[in-house]
Amino acid sequence: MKAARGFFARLLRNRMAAAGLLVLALILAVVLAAPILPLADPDATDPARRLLPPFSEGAWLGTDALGRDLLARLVWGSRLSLAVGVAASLLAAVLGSTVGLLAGYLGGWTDTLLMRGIDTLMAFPYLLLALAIVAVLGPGLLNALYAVVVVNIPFFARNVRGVAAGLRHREFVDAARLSGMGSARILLQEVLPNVMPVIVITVSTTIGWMILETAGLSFLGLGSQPPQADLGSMLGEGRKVLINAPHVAAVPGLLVFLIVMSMNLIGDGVRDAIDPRLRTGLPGKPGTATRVERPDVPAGHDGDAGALLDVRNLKVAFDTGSGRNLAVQGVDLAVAPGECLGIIGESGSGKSVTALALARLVPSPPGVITGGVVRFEKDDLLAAPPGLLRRLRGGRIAYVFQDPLTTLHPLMRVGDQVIEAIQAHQRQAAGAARARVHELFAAVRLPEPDRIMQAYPHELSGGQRQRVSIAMALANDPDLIIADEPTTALDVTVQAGILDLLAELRRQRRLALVFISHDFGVIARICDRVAVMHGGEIVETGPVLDVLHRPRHSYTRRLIAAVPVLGRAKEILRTDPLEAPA
Amino acid sequence: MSGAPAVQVRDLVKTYRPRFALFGRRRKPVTALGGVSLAVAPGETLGIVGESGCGKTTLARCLVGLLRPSSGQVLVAGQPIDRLAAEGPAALGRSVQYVFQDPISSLNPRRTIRQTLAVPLRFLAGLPPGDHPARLRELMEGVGLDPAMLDRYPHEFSGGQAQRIAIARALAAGARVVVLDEPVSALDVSVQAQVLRLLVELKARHDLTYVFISHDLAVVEALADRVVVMSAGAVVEEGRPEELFSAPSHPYTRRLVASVPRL
Amino acid sequence: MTVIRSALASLFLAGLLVLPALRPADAQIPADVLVVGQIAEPASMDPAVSTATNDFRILVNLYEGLVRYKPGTLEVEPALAESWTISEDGRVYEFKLRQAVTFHDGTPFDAEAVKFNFERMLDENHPAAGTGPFPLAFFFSAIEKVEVVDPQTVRFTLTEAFAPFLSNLAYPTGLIVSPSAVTEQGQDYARNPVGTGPFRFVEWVGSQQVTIERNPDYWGEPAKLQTVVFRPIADANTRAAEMLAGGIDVMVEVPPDALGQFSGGDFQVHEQAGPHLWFLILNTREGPLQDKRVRQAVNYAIDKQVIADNILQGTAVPAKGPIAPAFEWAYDDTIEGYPHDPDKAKALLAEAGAEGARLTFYVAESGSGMLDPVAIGTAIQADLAKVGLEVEIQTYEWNTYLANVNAGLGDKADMAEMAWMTNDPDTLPYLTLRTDALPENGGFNSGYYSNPELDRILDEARRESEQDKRGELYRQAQRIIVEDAPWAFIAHWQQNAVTTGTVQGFALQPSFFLLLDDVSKQ
Amino acid sequence: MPAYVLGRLLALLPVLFGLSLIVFLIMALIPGDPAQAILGSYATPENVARINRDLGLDRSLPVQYLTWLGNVVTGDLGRSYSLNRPVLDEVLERFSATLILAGAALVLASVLGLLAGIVSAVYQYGLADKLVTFAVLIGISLPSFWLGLLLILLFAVRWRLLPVSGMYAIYGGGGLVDLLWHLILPATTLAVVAAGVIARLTRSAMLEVLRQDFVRTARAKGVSERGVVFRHALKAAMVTVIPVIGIQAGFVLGGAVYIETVFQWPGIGRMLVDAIGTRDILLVQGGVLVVAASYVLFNLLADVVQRLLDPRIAA
Repeated sequence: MKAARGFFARLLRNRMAAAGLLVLALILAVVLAAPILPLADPDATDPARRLLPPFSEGAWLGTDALGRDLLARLVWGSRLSLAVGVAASLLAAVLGSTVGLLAGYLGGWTDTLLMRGIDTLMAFPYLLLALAIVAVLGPGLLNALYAVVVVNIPFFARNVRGVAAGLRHREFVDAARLSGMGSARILLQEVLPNVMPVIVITVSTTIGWMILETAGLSFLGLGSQPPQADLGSMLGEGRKVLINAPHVAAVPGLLVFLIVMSMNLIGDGVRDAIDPRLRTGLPGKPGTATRVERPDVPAGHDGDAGALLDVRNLKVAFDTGSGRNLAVQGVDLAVAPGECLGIIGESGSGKSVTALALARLVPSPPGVITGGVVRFEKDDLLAAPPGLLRRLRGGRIAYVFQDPLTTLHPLMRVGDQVIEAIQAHQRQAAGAARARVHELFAAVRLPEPDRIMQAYPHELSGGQRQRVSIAMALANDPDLIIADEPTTALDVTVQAGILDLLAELRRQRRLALVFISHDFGVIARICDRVAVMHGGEIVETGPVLDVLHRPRHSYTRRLIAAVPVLGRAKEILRTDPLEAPA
Repeated sequence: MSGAPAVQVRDLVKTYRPRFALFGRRRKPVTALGGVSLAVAPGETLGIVGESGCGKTTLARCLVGLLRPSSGQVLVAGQPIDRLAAEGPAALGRSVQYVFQDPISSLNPRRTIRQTLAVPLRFLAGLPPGDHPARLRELMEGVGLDPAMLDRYPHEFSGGQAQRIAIARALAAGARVVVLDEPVSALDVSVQAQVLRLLVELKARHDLTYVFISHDLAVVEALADRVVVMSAGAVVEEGRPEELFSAPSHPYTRRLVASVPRL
Repeated sequence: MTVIRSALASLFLAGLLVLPALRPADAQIPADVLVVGQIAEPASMDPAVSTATNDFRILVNLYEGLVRYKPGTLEVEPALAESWTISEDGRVYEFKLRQAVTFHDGTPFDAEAVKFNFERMLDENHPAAGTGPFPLAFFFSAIEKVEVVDPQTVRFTLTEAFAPFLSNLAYPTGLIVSPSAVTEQGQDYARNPVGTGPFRFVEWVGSQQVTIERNPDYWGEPAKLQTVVFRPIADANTRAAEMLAGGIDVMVEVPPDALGQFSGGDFQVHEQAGPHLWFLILNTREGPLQDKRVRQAVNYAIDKQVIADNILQGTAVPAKGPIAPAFEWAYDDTIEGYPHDPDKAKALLAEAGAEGARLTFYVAESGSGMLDPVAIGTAIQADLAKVGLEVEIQTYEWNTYLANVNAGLGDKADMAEMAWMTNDPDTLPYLTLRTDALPENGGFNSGYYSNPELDRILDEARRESEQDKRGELYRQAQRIIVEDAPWAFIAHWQQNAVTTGTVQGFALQPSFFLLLDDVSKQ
Repeated sequence: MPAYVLGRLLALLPVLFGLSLIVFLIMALIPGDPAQAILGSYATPENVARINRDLGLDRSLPVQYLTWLGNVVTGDLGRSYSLNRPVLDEVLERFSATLILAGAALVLASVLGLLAGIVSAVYQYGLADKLVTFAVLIGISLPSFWLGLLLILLFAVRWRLLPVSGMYAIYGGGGLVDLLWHLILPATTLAVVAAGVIARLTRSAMLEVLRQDFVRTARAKGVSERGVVFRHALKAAMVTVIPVIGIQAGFVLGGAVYIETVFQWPGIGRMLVDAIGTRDILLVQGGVLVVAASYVLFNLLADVVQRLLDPRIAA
C-alpha cells in the first residue's frame, strides 16, 4: 500500500500526467453522471431541426442529421465507447499478454509457433474477421468488441514477448526456480509484475484506437445498433455530412482526442512513475555539460603555480525529488604535470563524481556543481564556454572509463571511434587518421591493429577493449588522463598488463594521471600520491606508501584492514570491534 | 572429511551448441567444461578460482541444476542431480542452493523481501503460512538484518544488505550445500569483509558445505579449506590455498598469483 | 541545439521551394472532353454480364439495343431496329433492322449478330457461353427461338405472351455486342467492349478511369464531345470535392446533404424522378404484423414527408403505393396511400390489440438504391416509437443483408428495408408479391404476402400486349396492394446530378441512364 | 545473413498457407455469396445455381480449395468474377499503387517521426517537446477520413494547389511528377499516424540512449553536440526504432483503406474491401496472399536492417 501511495505521488508530480488524469476524471465524472444530468433524450429525432450548429437554442452542441441533440448523444455515446474501449483493451491485454509471456518465457519452438500465429493474425484482413463474427454472433457493438480485441492481440503479444524474453535469463528468475517455484508460478508471480509496465502503456495507447476502430466496423453492422450512440458511430454519421455540417464529426472527434490524449499522458506518467531509475531523481536527459551554480565565484587565487590541474573546494550535488543531496563536499586536489594521483574510496564516496566533474561530465540534470574552482592551467573549467570545454575534452584532458563494453559505442567499429576522436580535434584526412589509429593501437600493444580497427566492441575481449579506450584517450596527445576505475571489470592478469601499459605511457609521454580506484593494490602499483575519499570528502592525502603504511585517519585504517591480502587473508575474518555494521 | 561427499562431480562436460541453423555455416560448438571431476566433503569449503571464461560459473550452474550438463554426473549428498530435478523443483532446492554474484539483480525488483523470502518457505520447506512471520524474523536476524525491513523493495537496500537477503533466501529451506558464485565481488571491501564473516558464522551454525567461486585469490584464501584453479574449462591445480598460492606449480596459477597487486 | 533548428528550417524551406517547382503544368481539361464522376468502377462492360446502374451509365453510350427508351420517358422507341411487328397472340416479334450499321470494329450489324447476342445468353452450349455468367438472361427467358429471316430481319418466338418483352429489350441487358469481338476476345471482352453506339471504347485503367471517344462512323447524329472520361470516386465527400475543385464536369448521385454546396453559382443541379421504390417489407406470416390493421398502422405512423424533405433533402418524394409515378401509363394518381396520421395509427393498433408490440427491424448499412438506409431506419424507428411500437434495429452489411432478407423474414424479423429500380411496372410486384414468389418457391416475397386476386391480375397483365389495358390492370393491383399493406411505402428516389455551368444539353433519364451524345461543353 | 533471410522466407510459407485456408473457410461460411452480389435483387435460386455453376462454386469445399491451391502453385490465381479479369493482374496493379502510397507515407512518417522524436528528446520538457507531444497526440487520435477530407478541402478545393484525388491526372497525366503531385495529400494523411507512433518511440529511445555511458564517452572525447545526437545517440536509438517502422509498414499497407477511399487511390486495401463485399473469393485470396507476404517481408526487411545496424544481434 505504501508502494501504491508512492506511485500516485510520483504520478501526480508529473504535471502532464496530472493534467491527463484530471481530463480523464472529468470525462468519467460527466459520463457516469449521465443518468442524472439534465440532458435531452439522446434518441429523440426531430428531422425538422437537423444539423443545427453548436450553441443553438436548446442544443448546445447542435444536432445531427436526424435532429438529435449532440450533447446528449456525446455524453451517452462516450459512456458506451469508454466501456467498450476499456473492456476491449483489457481483453486484448489479457489474451495478447498471455501469448507474449508464453512465447517470450518459453522460447524455442513455442515462441516460433506462437509468433508465426501472431504474424498470421496481423496479416489477416480484419474485415473478413468482422464479417465472420457477424455471421456467427450477429450484429451489435459487443460483437465489434471481439473483432477489435482479436486485431489488437498482436500488439500486446509482440511488446510483452520482447520484455519477457529479456526477463527469462534474469537471475531473479533462476533464483525463484531454485526456491522451488514451478514455471507457471514464475510466469505469474515473477515475470508478470515486471512486464506490467509495458502492458499498462500499451493499454493506455490502444484504448483510443479501439474507439476509432469500432467506427471503422460500423458499416458491417458491427457497431451500436440505432438509435444507440457511441463515439464511433457518431463519427461515421458525421462523415456523411462532413462538408456542410463539420461539427457533427468534430464534436465526437474532439472527445476522442481528449480521451486519447489523457490516456497517453497518463500512460507516459505511469511509465515514468514505475521506472525504478526515475524513482529518486527527477527524470531528465543529461545535457552537454554539468550545470554550474556557484553562489560566489571564488576570487581568482593563483593556486598551485606548478600544478596542471588545481581543484579547490569542489562541491557537486544531485537534485532529487526531495531536495538537493551533496555528493562531493568541497574537494581540493592538485596534479602536477607527469604526476599520478590516485583517488581511492568505496562506492558512494564521491570519487567517480569528482572525476567526472573535472570536465563537467556529471549528467545534468540531476547533477549540479554548486561550488569551487577547477583550474586547468589558467582556465577555470567551471566557467569555460562550451567551445573551450569541447576542445579540452579529448584534447588536452582525456578520460578512460570503467567498463569499456558500455562506454564504447556498440554499433561503431572501434577504429572509427578512435578516428572520430582524432577528427574532433584535428583536421586530418581519413587516410592520415587511419595511419594514426594504427600507430596508437601499436602503442597500446594491440595485436593485428588492422583487424581490430574493423572490429565492433563486442567482438573484442575486455582487455582489448580497454586498450582501445586508452588508445582513444591518447589520440590527441593529452596532458592529463582521468581514468575512472579502468581495470575494475578486468581479470587480474589482464589488469596487470593494463597497469603496466599506463605506467609506461606516463613515463614516455610525461602524462599526468588521475586514477580512481577502490583497490589499494592497484593504486599502490601505479600512483605517486593518493587521496582517500569518504562521504564526499577527502579524509587523507599523501604519498601512496605513507598513507598505506602509516594511515592517519581512522577510516583509512579500517579500509586497509578490510582488504584481504594474499598469504594472510584469513586475518580479515577476525572481527574488528571498531567497525560499523554494513 | 569422512563419509559420502556432499557434492561429487564426475567427468562433467558442457558444450554450448550453436543455435539450430537450417542453412549457412554451422558454427563450432563451444566447450565450456571439458571433463571436470571434483568432490566436496560435508562441512568443507571448496574454493574455485579462475578468470572470466574459465568455466567456473558454468560449473556452478550445473551444480544446482540451472544448466544441464552435456555429459558426466553431479551428485549432491549421494543423489544424482538429474534425479532430484525430476522430482520437481522442490526436491533439488531442499538439497542445494545458490547465491548469485549481483545481489540486486537476483532479487525481483517488483516484489518485497517478505514475498521473496516466503517463496522457499512455502515451496521448499512446506511451512504453513501461519508460521511464516516467525521464521522470516528468524531468517532476517540470522543474517544480521532488522526484520522491520521485510516489507521493503530490493532497490531500497545497499549491495551488502541485498546479499545478506539473498543468503537468507538460500538458507530458508535448510539446504546444506550452498554454491556461492562470486558473492562478494560486487561489494565494497569493508562490506565484503563483513559478508565473508557472516558466511563463516553461518557455516558453523548450520553445518553447511560451501562451493565458493571467485576470481579474487585473497578472498578465496580467506574462506576456503581447499581450492581448485580452473582454466579453459578444466581444473589445472588443486590444494590448500595458503600452500597453493605461496608455491604454485602450474604456470597458469603462477601467472595468476603474480598478477595480484600487492599492498 | 541550433543544429536541429537549422535542419528543420532547411527542410521546411526545401518543401516550400520544391513543391511549387514540381507542380505540373495546369492540366486543364479541354472543352471537348467531359469528365464524369461515377460512384464506382464498372464491373464489366459486357452488357449481358453487367447488372449495375453504374455500369449502365457507360454502356448506353457505347452500345445500342434493338429498341430504347424514348428520352425523358420509359416508353420504347426504335433504335437498331427501325420497326417491328407483334403477332396476334403476342408470341412472335419480327424486327426490321437498320441498314449500314457497323460495330466499332468494322464488322457489320445484322440479323446474325442479333441472333448471336441472344443465343449467347440463353444457350448454354453456345460457343461464346463461356463469356458469362449472364445474370439477367432471365429477362429473355421467354424466348423460345431467334431466327434470321434475312440479313435485315430477325424474328423472336416466345414460349408465351410476355408483355414486358420490348421494355426488357430496351434494358441494357438487351444491348447488342459485336459477335466477332466477343469470339476473338473471349473472357477479356468484358474489358474491351465493341458496340455500335455514338461513342467507342478507348481504355480502361483499373479503378482510375474509363475513357470513350466519339465514334466517327456512327450511323446517326455524331456525338458532340470528342472524349468522355468516367472516373470512379467512391467517397461521396471526395466526389463533391472534385466537383468543387473542377476535377470533374458531371457528378452523379450527389448525396442529399452535399446538394446545398452546388445551389447557384457555376453549377447546375439536375433532378429526375425514376422507377424506384423504397419500402419496408412487413412480415405477414409471423408476429404482430400478420394483422392487416397493424401493417396499416405502421404505414400511417411513418412521416414519409419528413423523411423525403428533411433526411433526404428533397432527393425523394413520398411514396403512396407500390408503383412509381414514373410509369405514367400504369400509375394510379387517385390513390391516397397512407398520409402521416399517428392518431389513426394508434387507433388501429388499439383495435388490433397490438399496443406496445415489439418489432425486429432489419436495416442495411448501404446498398444499391437504398439511399441512406440507417438514417431512414432510425427515423422510422422513432416514428413508430411515437405510436407505441418498440422497434429493435439490426444492421447488416449489404451482401449479408440480402442473404438474410431474401431467405424470408421467418420468425427472425418483422420488418426489413428494401429498394428496387425496375424498367417495367410488372417486375417488382411479379417478383415480390405473388404467391408463387414466396421464398420457399424461390422468389423474393420475403414478407409472405399472398392474395389470389393479385396473383391473377399480375398474370393477366403480363400477357396483355395492349398498354392501356395493362395499365388498368396495374392500377387495380395498386389498389389491392395499398389496402392490404404488405409493405410500408416510403419513398421514390429522385436521382440527381450536378454539372458545371459549361456543360450543355445534359439531361437525366427516368431510366437512370446517362445519355451523353447530345452533351457538349462551352 | 543469407541463411537467416532464407529461413525467414521459408517460415512465410506456412503462414500464407494457414492464412489462405482460414480466409477460404470464412469466405465460404459467411452469409452472402457471389451470386447474391451479382444478382442483387434478382437472386432467385435458379439464377444463383446457374451462376454458382458458372463460377465453379457448386463443387465441394475441399475440391474448391484444392483446385485453387493447385492453380496457385502453378502461378495461376484465377479470375475475378467481379472485375472480369485475372486476379493476378488486378492484384499486382493494385498492390503497386498501394506500395507507392505506403512507401511514400512510410518515408514521410519516418523522416517526420524521427525528426520530431529527436527534437522532442533533445529539448525534453521544453516548449518544443510539448508542442511535438501535442502534435503527435492529435496525429494519432485524428480519424484519417477526417484529416484526409480536411486536407482536400483546404489544399485542393480552397487553394487549388493540389489535386483532389486519383493517382494520375485524368487528362494529359502520367509521369513521375504527376504521380508525386497526386501523392502528396494521401501520403501525408497516411503518414500522420505512423509518424506519431515513430516520434513517440524515437523520443523515448533517444532519452534512453542519451543516458548511456557511450554517449558520455563521446562527449568526453570532444565530439560536437551534433555528432553526439546524430552519430552516436540516433544510431543506437535506431536499433529500437527500426522494427517499429517495420510494424508500421504493415499497418500503413493494410490500414490504407480509408485513405485509398477518400483519395480514390487504386490500392489493394480498397480492393480487398470491395472484393469481400462482393464475396469475390479468388480476388480476396489473391489480395490477402500479397498483403500478408508483403507484411512479413517488410518486417523481415526491418529485421535485416536492424541486424546490419547492430552487429551484436547476429552474433
